[in-house]
Amino acid sequence: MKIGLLVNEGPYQHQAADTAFQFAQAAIEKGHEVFRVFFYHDGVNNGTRLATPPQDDRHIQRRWTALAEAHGVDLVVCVAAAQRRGICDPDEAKRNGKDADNIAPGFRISGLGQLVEAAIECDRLVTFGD
Amino acid sequence: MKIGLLVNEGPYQHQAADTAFQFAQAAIEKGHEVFRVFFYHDGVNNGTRLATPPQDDRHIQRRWTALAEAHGVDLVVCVAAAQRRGICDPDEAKRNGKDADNIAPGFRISGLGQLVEAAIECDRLVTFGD
Amino acid sequence: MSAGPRKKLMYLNRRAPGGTIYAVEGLEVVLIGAAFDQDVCMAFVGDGVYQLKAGQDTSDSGVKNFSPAYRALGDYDVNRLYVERESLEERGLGVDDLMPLTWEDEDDDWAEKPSIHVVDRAELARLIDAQDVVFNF
Amino acid sequence: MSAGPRKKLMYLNRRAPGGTIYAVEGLEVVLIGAAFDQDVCMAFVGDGVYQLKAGQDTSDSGVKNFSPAYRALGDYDVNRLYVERESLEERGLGVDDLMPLTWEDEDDDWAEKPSIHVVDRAELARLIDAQDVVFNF
Amino acid sequence: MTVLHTVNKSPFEKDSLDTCIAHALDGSTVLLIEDGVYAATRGTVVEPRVRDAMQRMNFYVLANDCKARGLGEDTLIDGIGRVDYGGFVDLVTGHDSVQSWL
Amino acid sequence: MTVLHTVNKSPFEKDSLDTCIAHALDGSTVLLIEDGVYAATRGTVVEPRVRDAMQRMNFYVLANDCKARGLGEDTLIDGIGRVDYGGFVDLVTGHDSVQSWL
Repeated sequence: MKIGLLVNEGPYQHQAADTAFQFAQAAIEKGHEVFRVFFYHDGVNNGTRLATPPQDDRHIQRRWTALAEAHGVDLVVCVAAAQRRGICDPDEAKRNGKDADNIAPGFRISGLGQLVEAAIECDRLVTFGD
Repeated sequence: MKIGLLVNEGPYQHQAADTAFQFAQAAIEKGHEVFRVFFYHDGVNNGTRLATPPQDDRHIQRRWTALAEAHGVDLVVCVAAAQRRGICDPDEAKRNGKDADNIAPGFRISGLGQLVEAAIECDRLVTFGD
Repeated sequence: MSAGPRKKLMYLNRRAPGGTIYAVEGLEVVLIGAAFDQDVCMAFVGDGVYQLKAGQDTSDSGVKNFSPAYRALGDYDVNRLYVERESLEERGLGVDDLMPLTWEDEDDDWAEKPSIHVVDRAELARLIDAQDVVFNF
Repeated sequence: MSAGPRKKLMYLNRRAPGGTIYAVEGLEVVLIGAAFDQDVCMAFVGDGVYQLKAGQDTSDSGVKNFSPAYRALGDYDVNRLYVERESLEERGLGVDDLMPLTWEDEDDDWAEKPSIHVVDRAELARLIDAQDVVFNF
Repeated sequence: MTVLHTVNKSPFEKDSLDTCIAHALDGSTVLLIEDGVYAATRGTVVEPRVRDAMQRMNFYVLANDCKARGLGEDTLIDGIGRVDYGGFVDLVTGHDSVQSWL
Repeated sequence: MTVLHTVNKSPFEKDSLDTCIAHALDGSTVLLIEDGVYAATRGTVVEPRVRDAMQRMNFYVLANDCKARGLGEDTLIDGIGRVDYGGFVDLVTGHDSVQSWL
């Protein structure tokens, strides 16, 4: 089946990002297609490459990036939510006059239409949040 | 009186950062000293300079920065919480091998001891969170 | 914007406005989603009914007031807003306490019709069950 | 590390572990705060009592298990952990379901003593009232 | 000691208000802020619990948060005081400590 | 349609489980995850409500989240199924839609 995921909370603060990752991995292992993971609300904070969690803990962003690299999972960060919260790629940084960007490899910034599209295109949409 | 503030949630997602700011401003207007605002948990996300909220909405980070500049309020971001969530200054970026930093003007990164110190030194500690 | 049959999409709102951003950012999804020409409705349950409370005024809060945006829903062809009766009653509210949201029915000489439909919990449960996708905000 | 009289500080824990980070990061404050030589206690109320549940094992969750860190509290001279009796009872728990946390009393020939004290709600209310500062996690 | 207790959660969604009331001593003060202000309105299923607690404690709401949510002064339970952010500050300095029920 | 309902909040702290139960039709499935798993344990004040709902719906818990919280299999209410993340996926694909009560 084609499955879409919606992640609404940032990493570490809530378990949502962990549960979503474990679910995505299990779905792929079962042969399903994870069509897209859409990061909304504080979920956009999953997509910063500037995090340095303790070495004996999981690195949430890198797990997502590895999932994207290994299985081609489309990791989409909502542009409007990202602008509010300070997640940007080089293009967004330039457009908004910022001197740095922080998007992690494997993530891309796009519009809310990508979420609605996922809901329509996928057989199931599963939401993880607070 | 000497008042310390603890902010435990990021900007926009929860009202905590807004309430804390309004409280800090009112306390200063009443002649009290806001000794320190300590940002913990997702509260550290108040301190990124990369946010670009909609132009007709408030800019939460810039309000904090202006408060620090106008009244010398000490805005401290917890280093451990910041590392988990991807908030860093040039020193932290270098130490952790990051190619960019995102701390906003007026904020500084320091340890949890700064929170305990504020609790001990201040006449009141007020917590804003979820 | 999409081939294939229309899907039944519900935007289910359970949170109060103000304390968190879920209501605001949820509404942004509804407005963007309107372009996809699906079978769309909204539901307001629990504290979600407070989103429709009339008279919201954030001028003393330093926060943007987004509640007028609900009035735009009719223009986006989002005109089925189901509000749970029990949730209103538990909060001492009636439909008169809510914003008077309407839409214009082009099939009925552009007559202005109410968008808000008060339904009881059992009916709302059946509506949720009948959706292809439910968004939770 | 601080001049002046010692303050009474309470770390009040109301959240379950696992679902959010508040318990973990709250514990980090307690361990750092121990260096300040204040009059410190912890309280566990509501879902906070689940933080002390014995047998927590995150090996199937891909998440760091921080519950052993509670065992270090005694070494940091944090040895008054008040657990609300009513909160335990509502959750079907007794003190035997909790980790057996202890500390060594240097004034009593290093006798090992229990750190967990089950108190009822009324007593906990008085304890909260008596603090100079309460941290909420 | 007299303690200022703050509650920022809707009483319909979370246990914060009930936990506050269960742990606040007689004579303390409860300030409702953010989504906590919904507890101050008349005609709700929560009103009896609030009125009961008002026998023992002083209740205030942050008026700015009421206005933002469309809760007019006429919808509030009689006897609940209204403060702005300056009044919030005065309540904080006027009590010995602040306990935030999140 | 048959709907999979998920609940990720403690039943003692938030209204998510009660709202779920009130809105799930007979024959649906409820999966407890994250802090929602506490609702599956025996001897709590919530147990009667869960047992009542189990007359009408199928209940599962995410075993990984139980283990992380120290909730052994022997502490769970009889009749609640246990799944791992793979079983969570199977429940999602085995129902027509998923409704997350956050």
